[in-house]
Formats: sequence, structure tokens, C-alpha cells
Amino acid sequence: MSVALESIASAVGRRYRALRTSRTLATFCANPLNVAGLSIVTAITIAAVIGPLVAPYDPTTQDLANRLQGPSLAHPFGTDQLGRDLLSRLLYGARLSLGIAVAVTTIRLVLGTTIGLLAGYTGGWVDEALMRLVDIQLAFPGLVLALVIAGILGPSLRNVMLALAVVGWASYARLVRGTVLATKERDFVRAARLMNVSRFRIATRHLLPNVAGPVVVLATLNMGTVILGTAGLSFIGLGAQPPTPEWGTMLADGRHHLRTAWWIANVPGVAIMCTVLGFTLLGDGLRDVLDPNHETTLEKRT
Amino acid sequence: MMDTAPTRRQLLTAGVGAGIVGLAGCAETSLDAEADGTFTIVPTADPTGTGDSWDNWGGMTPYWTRVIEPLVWGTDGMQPQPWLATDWTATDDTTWVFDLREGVTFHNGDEMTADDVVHSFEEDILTERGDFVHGWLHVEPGSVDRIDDYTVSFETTEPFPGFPGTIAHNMIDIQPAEADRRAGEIIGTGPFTLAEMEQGQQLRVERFEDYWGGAPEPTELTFRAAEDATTRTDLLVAGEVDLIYEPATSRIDGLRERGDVRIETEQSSGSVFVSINIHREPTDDADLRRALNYAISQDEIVTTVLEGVGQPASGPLSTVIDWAADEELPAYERDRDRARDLVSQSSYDGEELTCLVENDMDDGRTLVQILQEEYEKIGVTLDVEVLESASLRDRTDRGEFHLELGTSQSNSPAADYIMWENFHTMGISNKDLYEAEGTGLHNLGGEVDELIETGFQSHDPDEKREAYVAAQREIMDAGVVIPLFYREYVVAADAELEGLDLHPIDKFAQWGELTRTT
Amino acid sequence: MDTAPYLVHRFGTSLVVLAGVSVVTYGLLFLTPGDPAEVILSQQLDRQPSEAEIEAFRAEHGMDEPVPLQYADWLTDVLRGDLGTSYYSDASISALILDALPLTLELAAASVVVALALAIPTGVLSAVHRGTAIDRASQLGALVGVSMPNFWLGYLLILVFALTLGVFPVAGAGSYSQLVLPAVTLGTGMAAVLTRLVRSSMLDVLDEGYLDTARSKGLRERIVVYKHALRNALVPVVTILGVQLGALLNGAVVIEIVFQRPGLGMLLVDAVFERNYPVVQGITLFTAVAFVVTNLLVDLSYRYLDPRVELGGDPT
Amino acid sequence: MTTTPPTLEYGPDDAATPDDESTDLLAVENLQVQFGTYDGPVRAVDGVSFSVEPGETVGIVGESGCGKSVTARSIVGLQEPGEVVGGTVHIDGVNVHEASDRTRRRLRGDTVSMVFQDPDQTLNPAFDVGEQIAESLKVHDQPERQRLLDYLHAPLFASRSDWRDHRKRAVELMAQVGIDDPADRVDDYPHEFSGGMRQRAGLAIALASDPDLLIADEPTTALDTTTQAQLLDRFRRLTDERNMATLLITHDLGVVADICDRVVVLYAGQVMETGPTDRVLAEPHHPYTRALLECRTSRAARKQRVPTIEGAVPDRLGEQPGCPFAPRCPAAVDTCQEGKPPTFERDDGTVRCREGVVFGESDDDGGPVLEYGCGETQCAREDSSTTSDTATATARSASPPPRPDDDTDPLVSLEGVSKRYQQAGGLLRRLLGTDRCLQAVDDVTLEIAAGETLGLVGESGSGKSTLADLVTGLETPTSGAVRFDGDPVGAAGTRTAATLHDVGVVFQNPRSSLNPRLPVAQVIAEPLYADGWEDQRRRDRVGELLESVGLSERHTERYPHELSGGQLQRVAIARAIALEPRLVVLDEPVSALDVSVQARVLNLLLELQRELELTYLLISHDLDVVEHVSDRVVVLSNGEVVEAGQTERVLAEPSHPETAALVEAVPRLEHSSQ
Repeated sequence: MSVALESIASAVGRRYRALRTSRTLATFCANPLNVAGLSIVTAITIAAVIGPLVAPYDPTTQDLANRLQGPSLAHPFGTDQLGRDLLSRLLYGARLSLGIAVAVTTIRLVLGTTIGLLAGYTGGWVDEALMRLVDIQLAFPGLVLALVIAGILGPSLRNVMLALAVVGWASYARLVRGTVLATKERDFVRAARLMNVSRFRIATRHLLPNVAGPVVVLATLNMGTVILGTAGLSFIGLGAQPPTPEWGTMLADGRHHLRTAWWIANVPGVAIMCTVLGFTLLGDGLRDVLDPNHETTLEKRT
Repeated sequence: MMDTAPTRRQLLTAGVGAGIVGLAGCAETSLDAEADGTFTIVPTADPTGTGDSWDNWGGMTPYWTRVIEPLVWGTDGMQPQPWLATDWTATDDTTWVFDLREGVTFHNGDEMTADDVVHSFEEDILTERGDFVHGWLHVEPGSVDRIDDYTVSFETTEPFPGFPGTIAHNMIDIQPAEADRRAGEIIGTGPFTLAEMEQGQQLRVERFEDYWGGAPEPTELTFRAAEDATTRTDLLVAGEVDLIYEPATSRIDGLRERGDVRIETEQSSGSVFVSINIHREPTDDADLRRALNYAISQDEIVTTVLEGVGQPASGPLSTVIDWAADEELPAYERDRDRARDLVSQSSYDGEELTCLVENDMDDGRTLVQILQEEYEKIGVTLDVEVLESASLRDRTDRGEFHLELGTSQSNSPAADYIMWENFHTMGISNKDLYEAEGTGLHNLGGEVDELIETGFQSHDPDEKREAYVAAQREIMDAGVVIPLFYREYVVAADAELEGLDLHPIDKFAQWGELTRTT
Repeated sequence: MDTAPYLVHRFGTSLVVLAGVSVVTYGLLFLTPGDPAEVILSQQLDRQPSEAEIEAFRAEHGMDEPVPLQYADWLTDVLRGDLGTSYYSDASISALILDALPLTLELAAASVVVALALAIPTGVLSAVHRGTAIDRASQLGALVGVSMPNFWLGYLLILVFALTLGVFPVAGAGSYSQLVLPAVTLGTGMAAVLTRLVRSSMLDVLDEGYLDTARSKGLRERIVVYKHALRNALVPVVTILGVQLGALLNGAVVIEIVFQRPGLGMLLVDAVFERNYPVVQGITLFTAVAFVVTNLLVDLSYRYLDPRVELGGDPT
Repeated sequence: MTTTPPTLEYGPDDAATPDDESTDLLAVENLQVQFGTYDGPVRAVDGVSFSVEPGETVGIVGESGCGKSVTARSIVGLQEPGEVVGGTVHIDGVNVHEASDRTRRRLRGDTVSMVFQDPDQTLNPAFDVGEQIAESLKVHDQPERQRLLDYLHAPLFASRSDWRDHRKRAVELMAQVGIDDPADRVDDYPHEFSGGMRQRAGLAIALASDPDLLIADEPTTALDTTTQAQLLDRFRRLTDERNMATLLITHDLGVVADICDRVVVLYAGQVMETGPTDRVLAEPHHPYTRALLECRTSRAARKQRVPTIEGAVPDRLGEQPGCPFAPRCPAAVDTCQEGKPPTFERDDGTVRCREGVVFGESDDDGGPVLEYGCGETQCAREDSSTTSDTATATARSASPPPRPDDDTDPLVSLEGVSKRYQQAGGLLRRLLGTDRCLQAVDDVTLEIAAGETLGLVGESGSGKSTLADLVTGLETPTSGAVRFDGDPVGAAGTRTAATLHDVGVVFQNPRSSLNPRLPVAQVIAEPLYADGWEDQRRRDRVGELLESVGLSERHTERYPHELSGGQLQRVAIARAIALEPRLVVLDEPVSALDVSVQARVLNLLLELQRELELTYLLISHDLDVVEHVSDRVVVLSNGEVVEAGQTERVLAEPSHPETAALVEAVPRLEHSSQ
């Protein structure tokens, strides 16, 4: 798989050069929403990286005397029912929530891409079998299955991630297979076959790079859904164990205070919303420039 | 000794969702009055049944609704009180004779006689509900006999002074042979008759004109399901319901400030404490357990996160139980230095202690995090695991934990079993592990076992109290539990409501006097 | 090509999938930490079961047989429509599901209506005004809808419409007014997805040559857009509805808890927390089957939605 | 034309127009249309003027990107994606661009109709054909009463009876445009129609409004030759019957010659020359017109270089002085570079060029060709990409290609080769045996001698491409054998590296045959890599190849989407010959390219053949191309070989009706000019 990843990476790299040389960058920037998405995601990422360094307080230290304090200079986002500084919890949470999203998405992506590539490229029985597998996974409503799995395994972030990863890979497999099948029939792959190019090289050098675009897009969009999924499971009560400052859990806990201390729920709520929004916008933007279905934008020679 | 026993799940936490209580919230909309005589009430648990067969009367939970009644009721002082039975006497160590109230009519118009009582016990209570009942009531099937139309005798398996208080329980109800509890054909003697049920949503009862205690004021009561405290509060504030049990803690202040809501607080038969697994490293070390006790300030907890609802506790049993000890017990005022010393003396060396808490325990997550913080300060790391009841019980059954944050609540005046089940070696908490590995969970064994047995079997209130208090002192000295607070529960209602009759056992509330002013 | 072989094939594969689904569902039981028999038994007895009891239980439920056989037994029951009974009440699981189902369906249907009502106009609008402020605004609006954790949205809606304005009930099920807020909560999420879909497929269609043909006939723009364009743009939208059923069930789980609607979702969550495995399996299986069947139907309806679709195409 | 509606109905905004224009049905005056792009507006149509009188047929010709279509669309007011920035279009005296939507709809409803290029695009896939024609009829009848619900056939709101008899009339129309048993076909959906049928249906829609002016935008380009012929014939008849004016947009001079009375030659958004078809094609005044005519392979001697127009149609970005054609113009002089070239009114039309060309040498016929000889080298300086072929061309054009002597054994031979396809379908269906077969190639036997060029012709779907795939090994024959040097070879997967190296392939569409994610150099290097050449050697070879196909170093790091179609095809060719194959299979190598580019690529292919002694298998539907480059021709029909032989013979006196039809169908200038 590493090779595959590599060539995805290199493909993305090459795309990036293409971006610079072609009008793609312009295409991307033409839509302010894309730019907004990019900036939000960048911001969140920075928060995740340096958050703990700049956080004013320890995310778990309580101060019962100052519980339920509204936003103030000391506590820009106020304090929660145990007097913990929400801003600090939010910053630490960013790393956590983003980490979960990345981890889950990566597992899904690797698993799905491998299967999809295998199915699409080998075809025949293998394809049939793998696709049935995909159908089976897709037959279960994602969150429902995740809920059951996480529930049976017992509440913990690890299990939540596991569950979410297990239920998410199929869409990648399907996407990749579809693109592979489409690409496989394109003349340049047929040409490669005639040039005695090895199957493996065809798969990694000719198919993967063309698959990479849509996959990257899907992954980006997926980040958002994973974050939402985690929040949902946390709300049901399968999420992080206290005092972990996980956004979903913070939001779920804060809901009892919605009337009396709105910030406890709404601060993490808005954080989640922005993050998801950011990734979705970014995903749309990337789709405009990476997805072959939108190749037109690339081939535009004014 | 008892061969089979009721379980913690069924007894200790029989008040489903009974959690810590808080005070008032805030609200904008006003409560709109309804037609006189009809009221909507939201208890803490789903009135149409928890889905469990043992407390599910064909889709109706026996609590709150006052459709069915037991022979004995409980006073506000948690003493047995004549109800369908007017009087009872122990003719010998194991025989109880009950005189039934005359002129009690079932909802189908028939009069209640001894046959119905015998039927209810023999055909239903002792046979249909599961074996645990035998151990709970100390009565085996075939030991309930009709003496005459209005007299019934019970043969207990061993001397059991607590019997009358124990059967003063909503579940030990009397129904005629025609009734079919499981099919939902419920024929009770209560002041209200079951009118209709919508599973998981609501349950409606109507006034029973021929009630032996005189027809109640309300013509109709609707009990709605809303197990989430915040939702309950919202329902009241939005004026959709007239009375709710236990509004969300965070909202109580707000409710207090409203003119159109009245708040009633009642000390309950329940208490909240951390019970420690004294048979597992390192909490098998009394010093560590005491340290954990010294680290906590009950007052702070009550005044902050509980919004002042509840009483700081120094013992495991609610003080409404007459033999519960409080002043007599060693007071662990918060003293961190002392706690630290004790820790360093103890065998504890930095390992993580596991603290379990059930996920639907109201404010459980908050409380457990306070513990975590406090113990951090005395250098003890707590690893919190919020689990759903099943996993939780799985863990406790195996004894794979150090601390467990939980509530205990008695749904009948006789609370003896709380002592027995928790702290006696043969109590349900300890029995399995004791038999398996010679250990247990919270059982100090030896003297304490004896004291508990004495208390359990003595007919003399003073002797009983003495024994139990002694036992509780031993338990607290050894720091087997970390008492947090004696529960109070809050009922918030439309300010126009009059005639609330609350009871330490929240499920004993009577609605007969319920009226609206103006 | 003719439909018959396709149908055979499509049903065939669906059966394969359903078989797989049943295997997975049954397999869930084995995810439990520890021995299923012991777990189940301790649920029923409500205490640690003894070895003897466990053995007895195993024998009684054929759990001493090899797993494939156990599965076979379970499956035959299921095929007979017997999903087993709950551990805690003697209610049959089929009955439990059928009781809860209407509330969930009601919610799902209402949400779809809300979603479509929001999505189609917005989508068309932003496609027709592609690249303009209107477009950006409606896109953003749609996204915000899907970016909010729906339980949060739910509570906010309660706060505003039930408590502050007092126009809708806080929670509960039964009356239509009680359906509004949950449906809106669930619907907006779905609307977001659909709006984006309507927009993009509308954009594709708007470039199509046949719209020029229509215009050059002298048709009014309204008719060109709402007859010729929308008709084609809706094909993917309608076909996605089948897939969205899954999303709806996902949402229902959370929404039903927020709004105290004792539907499938609530039933499932309770069952999961009670370790009521037969119920969990029952519901999981049920939803999956329902999902597969709906998508089968949707697939079959392709031909009527889009005459171009050759049902012969590789269904995967 | 039908009764002119009283001006009132057009509303106040449509000022009645001066009398002198009233004779013209369509009058385009200095029309200017712009596209917005990243680098500012492109002047797609740059001051076009012409007119169409009732009943006459006018053709607009020019290479793609000349603004033909844009002009046409602007006439009916379909401006997307362009924008009219100047000039006027008057139809029937009404100024289209100032008219209200209502008026414009009315115009479309009964004065002017349009037929579009792409048969897959003209019809709405969601509605049956009858409906779409009926709509047109309904609009024509009640242009003002268009209620959405009615058109949606919403029950209660739709006037069913109306629709019913509109449908009846639709059937008649379908009959008129030549759709067989229309009564049954009226309920069919577009996808159930063949390309030709769809174009017919499109025509029916256009005719439904009984227009005075019919605008046809490349109506037959996407069809294969025989269908094209039939449709054009139908066109001619209908327009005559109804005495309908027609504006025909096409790049194919043959088509123009076939049916147009007058022709307008468009280049870079400007009118270069107008005049009666016969005259313009016979003795074009404008250098561009001449060039266009010269490029036609049919004009050049077989196997000889085709004169070409170097360079490409420029993007008209911003103001550019001078004649747009000047950079490519053989007759260009310095003055052409600045100032707008004058437009000269001749008795029979207009020419836009410097006086000298218009009234000077133009009359002596040898002139132009000679001019090209030198013109070529001029242009060559401007476009390095052609140095090689021009140079080599002049050098080699003399020596005739090696003719295969018949006793040498063939390089490739097919023996009773057949190919059957399984219809798509899942395993299960295969198990059920319910799948059906498609006989693509049926018992074909043929040989390709070393060094020759074998042309493979036939209508689309006749099995040409499948046959090619069988030779290359992309497909395996269901029965029969493919031999290479006498040894049987199987599918590509099973072939030895050596055999694979012996075959190079050039596909029809360069965009899809080059990996969009790889830069040119890597694309070309791929076969070398596969053959295990090490880095340095690869780079050198790529350099050579680029040179020999006439691409410069600066292209190496470009991505496919940054190159033009012609350049891409050169890259594809370079890749095909990278490992010095003996056989190159050319699958429609030029059909995706513009006339002038086509010529250049063909020249390149011819040179490479000479230099590298290549054997070509050329698949094409374009007889002119085949005739130009191939020694022998094989005619395929429904997967069977119906005729084979020396090119001259087969195309001159075809023995098989299929061949005859093919040959007959090709529109040729000669028809009209004779």
C-alpha cells in the first residue's frame, strides 16, 4: 500500500505543480467560499498544533468557585459547570477532534482505496466478491452500525474511532473502483498495456494518480462527517470519558445548561460547525480543481 | 441465610433514573391552566414501563400511578402504615397474620377478600416475578394462607421482622384472579383506574369513584415519559405539563424565581456515595480509603454543583431511615494534608484507581470529575469510566474496579436490605465473589456481619438501631464508603397546584388531594 | 436490453448482500468482550451465572454447537419472521419493532418533505444564478445546516420555538405539531445534502444542448428551466433519496432521543445500553434489510425516472 | 414567408426598420460578440456582416474557433456564454437583441428555427420525441399562452386535447423529415434513436414552427458519411419545398458545395470573403479561402505532402491591429500587420484583404500553390513546431513510397478472425446464460505487407476499431488466428516484449490517449521505461522523438491539457514510435483534428513512414484521408470484409454496393464545380 500512498502523494504533488502552472489556482480562488474553507481549515489545524502551548489554563483544572462564569477577559469563552476554562478546553479539544477525524479518515481511505483499486483493476470474481462486501457494508446505516459496534465494545474514544472507521470505508472503495473502471477504459491505459507496462505500474502510475483527485476530495468532505459522527455518538453517551475535552462530549454535557449558561454548549457547538463547514467548503473547492469529472476546468484553454 | 437474593439493580437503584436533584432554572413562557381536575405529571422514569418484566405491569410501571396498591404503605417516617391491611401481628418468629380492610372494591366492582390476596401472592408475586422475590420477601410459594375472608397468614423462611415494611412496596400489589397483569388488564384497588397507554409516551388514569379512601379530587391524570431532566424542565416551562419530578439541576434557580412555578423539596430515602472495593489492591488499604474520605468536602459539592439540593452526608444511609447513623459516625472533614499523609503511609504508589459510574446517573459525570480533581490534589490518580448499566454490572460482578459512584434508594419503608446487600458478606454485592474467591466487594466480614444479622432480625427497634449504627460506624471507620450526600428530590409544579402529598419514597406520592386554586 | 435478466441479477445480488448482512448482524454478538452466553445469562439472571448455568444455557440455545450451526438456527428463525424475544420483557422483537416503526417512518417522511421543500427551490435558484451572491448565500446556508450536530440544532430549535416563542411542543410524539420540530431538525440536515445535489446536477443540465433546442422553440425560460432542466436534474436527486434513508435512520437515532419519540432509534439505543442483544440484532437486521430493499426499489425505478438508463448496466 | 405580424405585436421597443433592409430576411450588421475569460474578453465574433434573403441557402465556413457557431447562436439570441457587444441582427426587420423576451420568443416561435450540431445533445432525454415536437407546434400556435402547469401536463391544468392533436401533427412532421413508421416512433425516447434519426427529429422540431429562416449549426458533422448524405439531401428538398431560407454553418467545404447558394468565409471572427458558392470554391479571392481549399487531402496527389496553413487560429484577445490571418498568410506583406484590412465589394460578394491580392495575381491558378511553397517557410519561422516536417517534406516529397512486392510474406496476417462480445452483465446472468452476443468481427481474413499502408474503411459500427484491437492484442479473437511474422500472437498480456515493441498505436482522441496526470516527457518515456531503459538513455531518446515529431524541448514538462490537439497527437505518435515498431496502427488518427491540423499530422505520418519504413494500418471513416495515404483499402461492413484491393481501383470503381455507397456519400467540391 505504501507505494500506492506514495504515488497518491506524488500525484498530489504533481497536481500542485500543475496548479501553479495552470489556471487551477485561479479557478480555486475564484470562489470566495473555497478560500474561506481553506482559511478555516488552516486556522483549526494551527489551533490543533499550537493550541496546548497557547491555552491560558489547564483544560481539566476545576475552579468550583468560578463555575458557570460568562465570557470575560479572564475566560474569553467563559467557564463550564466545573469552572474549567472553555477556551483552553476548546484548544485542547481541537487537537483531539482533528486527530480523531484524521485517524478515522486515514483508515477508511487506505482500506477503501486498496479494495476499490483491487476490485476495479482485477475485475471478474474478485471484483464481484469485493463489491458485494462493499454493498454489505453500505447496507447498514453508518451511525446505526457504529452505534451498535461502539455500544457493544463499550464506551471509549478508541471504540468510537474503530466503529466509525469500520462503517466508512465502502464509499471509498466504490468511488475508487468506479474511477478505475472509467480510467481503465481510457486509451492511455490501453496504450500502456500495449507498451508492455507492468500491471502494478499501470495501477500505481496510471490509475492511482487519476483516482487520487476524487479520493482526496471525498476524504476532505469525510473529515466533517467523522467529526459529526463522533459528536453524535458522544451525545448518545459512547464518547470520550471525562474529563477529556472532546468537542462532542463538551457539547453534549453542556446542553443541560443551554438556558442558564449558553456558552458551555454553544462554544463547542460553533467550533464543530465551523470545522465541518471548513472541510466541506475546502472539499468542494478541491473538487472543482481535482475531480476529473470537472476536468473541463483544467483543460480550459481560453 | 437467604439462598437467593434480589439484585442491586432491582433494589438499590429501583428508582429508575433517580439521580441527584437540583434547584430551579429560568423560563419565559407562562404556564397555561388546563381544565380543572385533569393534571399532567412527568416522573423521572417512563411510566409506561422500562421494558423490564419485573416492574412492568403490561406496559404500566406500578409506581406513581396509584392504580394498584399493596397491603402496607409507608409513613413519612418510613414506618409501615396500614393500607389494604388494617393490622398485622407476628404470631411466632416466622408467621405473620394480616387483617384485611373491609369494603375495599376493585376497579371491576368486586370486593377484595383474602382469596385475592392469596391469589396475588401465590399466582403472581411469588411465581411470576422471578426467584429473587423469595429472597427479598423471605417467603416461598405455598406459604400464604387464607384464614378467613379478611385474614391472611404468611410464613417467612426465617425470622423477618422487616416483613411488613418490606411488602410496603408498589410492586407487591393485590389484584383479583380476573386481572392479567402481563396483558395489561390491570384491576387494582387504587384511587385511579387505568384508562389508556401509549408505549414510551404517556399513560392516562381516571378517577375511581368507589375508592375505599374516598374518591380523589382529580378526574384524570396523565403521566408522560421524559427521562431527560432538561426535557422535563422544558415541558413544565412550556406549560405542556403541570408537575415534574426532578427538574435539571442547572434550572432550579431559574424555576424558583418564577411566579408561576412552585418548587417542593423533600428529603428522599436515597443517598449518594462512593463504595470502595476493599478486596482489590490498593484500595484494600484502609489508610488509602480514609485518605480518599478526607479529600472530599461534601458541603462544597452540595453548595456548588447540586445548587444546594441535598444534605452533606457522613454515612451511607439516608437519615430518613430511623436507624441510619449520622452524628454517631466519624466526620471526615476535608483535610488535604492529612489525606496526603495517609496516602504516603498507605501502600498506594501512583497507580490509577478505576472509578465506575453509570451513564444515566444524573450529574454523575460532574460528580465523578470533582472526585477526580480532589484526588489529583492529594496525589491519587483516578481513571473515570462512565459505563452503561450492563457493562457496569459486568465489571462490579467481577470486582474489576476500585471505586463505584452510585445511589442507593429504598422503595419500601424497610431499608434493612441496603445494609444487608451492600455490606454483609452474603449480600448480593459480595456473595458471588466471596463464594468464588473468598473475597467480596464492600464486606468487612466478621463483627460487621454479625451486627448486620442482629439488626436484621431483631424485633426491638432500639436493639436494631444499636446494632446497625455500630455496623455503620465500623464501615465508616474502615472507610468502606465515601458518603457524599443524602438525597433530596425536587418537584416543580404549576403554582396553581395545591394538595401535593410527597413522600420520602418519591414513588409513594399521593395525588388524591391535587387541586387548582382559582 | 430487456429487463428480466437484469431483475434476476439485481435480486440475486441483493440476496447475496442480505445474506452477508445477516452474517454481520449475527457476528455482532461476538464483538462482546467476554463469552456471549455468560453475558446474556448474567443479563437474564441479573447476577454472575455459575459455570453449570452457563453450560445449561449453552446447551439450551445450541451455543455448544459450532458457530455456523448456531447461525443457521438463528437464520431459520429469522426467515420464519421470528426475531426472538427481548431479554427483559417477554415481548417479541418483531412486535417491539412494529410498535416503534410508525413513529420513525412518520419522522422520516416528514423530514423528506421538509428537505425537498427546502432543497429544490434553493438548489435551482443557486444553479440558475450560478456564481452570484444568491448562489453563494444559498450554498452557505445549506452547508451550515449540514455542519451542525443535529442534536444541538434540535435543542436550539426547542429553545427558540418551544420555549421562547411557544409555537411548537417541546417533545413527545403523536400530534402533528409535535412532529414539526424533529422533522425540521432532521430535514435541514438532509436538505443541505439535497440542495448541493440539486444545484450540481442542475448546473450539469443547464449546459446541455437540448435546453437551447427548447429555447429556440420559443419556450419561456420558466418552462425551459422547470420542465426541461429540472426534470433531468431531479433524476439523481430522487435516486439519492433511497441512499438518504440511511442518513435518516442515523439522524432518527439522535433526534428521537432529543424529542422523546419512542421510535426505532430510541429502541435501539436503549437495547444497546441494556445489552439486549436480540433486540439490537433485530433492529440492525431490520434497518439493513429495509435499506437494501428500498435501494433495490429505487434502482428499479431508474428506468421510469430516466429513460436513458439501460437497466443492463453493471449494478454495482 | 408567412404573413408579417403587425408591428404592434412586437411591442414598442422594436422600432420598425428602414426599407432598404426589408428585402433581407436576416441582416447581420457588424456583429461583435465577446467571451469573458481569465485574461480578459476574447473577441469571438469581430464585426461580422452578411445577410440572407428569403428562400436562399447561405453557408458559413471556417476552421473551428472562427466564431461560426457563436454567430449563429447570437442570431437567435442564444448568447451563452458570449455577450453581444456591438452590431445588430435584424430578423424580418426586428432587431433581435433589443427586442423584449416576449418578442424574441415570438420570433423563435414562428420566424426562425435552429438545428444544432450534436445529436446526443439536441433532444431532451427525459421526454419522448413526440412530446418535444408537439411542444414546438404548441408554441408556434400560441406563443403568448405558455402556462408552466400546462406544459408539465399537470392534470386539470393541461389541455389534453390540444396536446393530442399536436402529437398527431408531430407524426406527420416526423414522416416529412424521413423517420420511418413515425406512428410507432413518436413515443420513443431519444436514446432509442440513432444519431441520424435524432438529427432528423431535431429538424422536425425546427420545422414545426414553419420558420422562414432555418439556422443549421454543423447539423451533419457528427454523423457518418452515408447518413450525412441522406440528411443533406432531405435538407435540400425541404428547404426547396417550403422555400425556406437556410443558414448552414459547417467546416466542410464539401457540404457547402453541395447545398449552398452563397458562402460566407469566416476567420477569427471576421468575414474574409463572401460570394456565390461556385465562384468562391472555383476561384477564391482570399488567401485564406484558397488555403482552406488547398488543405483538402482530396486535392493533393496521393502520398504527397498536403499544403498546410501553419499556426493556429489566434485567440482574439484585446485589440490586435492588422489582418488576423496575416501571421499565417503566404501573401502577407508588412502592411497587413497594421491597420484594418479593407473590405472590397465585388459584383458577386465581398473580399477583405489588401488590394493587391484581391485584384492582382489571384487570377493565374499556378500562383497560389507556388506562393505556398515559400509561404510555408515564412510561417515555419514563426512556428518552430513544424520545422522538421516542412524541411523533410520538401526534401523527400519527390521519392515515391516503397511498394510492397507481393512475394514477401506479410508482416501481419489475420486468418478467419471473428470476435463476439458478451453483453455487459453480472456473474449471475452469465450463470443463467441469459446474456447475448454481439458479432463485432466476423471471419475476417487479410494480410498487411511490410512497408505498405492498409486503409480500413467502413461506417461506424462496422467493426473497424475492433479489428484494430485484435491486431494490437487489446482484444483476443473468439476464433481464428492473428499472425505476426507468421507466428500466432494472443492478447497483449500474453505477447512477448518483442512482439509488443513491433506494434505501435495511435488512438483517435489524443486527449484520452495521454495520461492527463503525466507531463509530456514522461508520457513518451513510459514505453522506454517499461522496456527497462535507464534514465539517461530515456531522456536522450525522448529528445530525439520530440524532435522528429516536430515538438520542441519546451513542451517536455507541459501537461497534456496545456497542449493543442495537434501537438497532443504528435506526442501520441512519438510515443507510438518510441521503440521503433514495425507496424503502427492508426485508429482515426486525424478525425478529431481541424482541417489544417489534419493535413499537418498526415504529412508527419507520411514522412515517418518513409524515414522509418513503417507499416501502417489506418482506420478511418474519411475516404479522402484513406485515399490519400493508403496503398490498399479494405472495406468493412457489419464486421465482414466486403471489398479489398488497391486504393485507386476500389475507390474509383467500387465493386460492392456498400463501397459504392460510401464513395458516393462523400460530399465533394468537384460535384458542384463541374
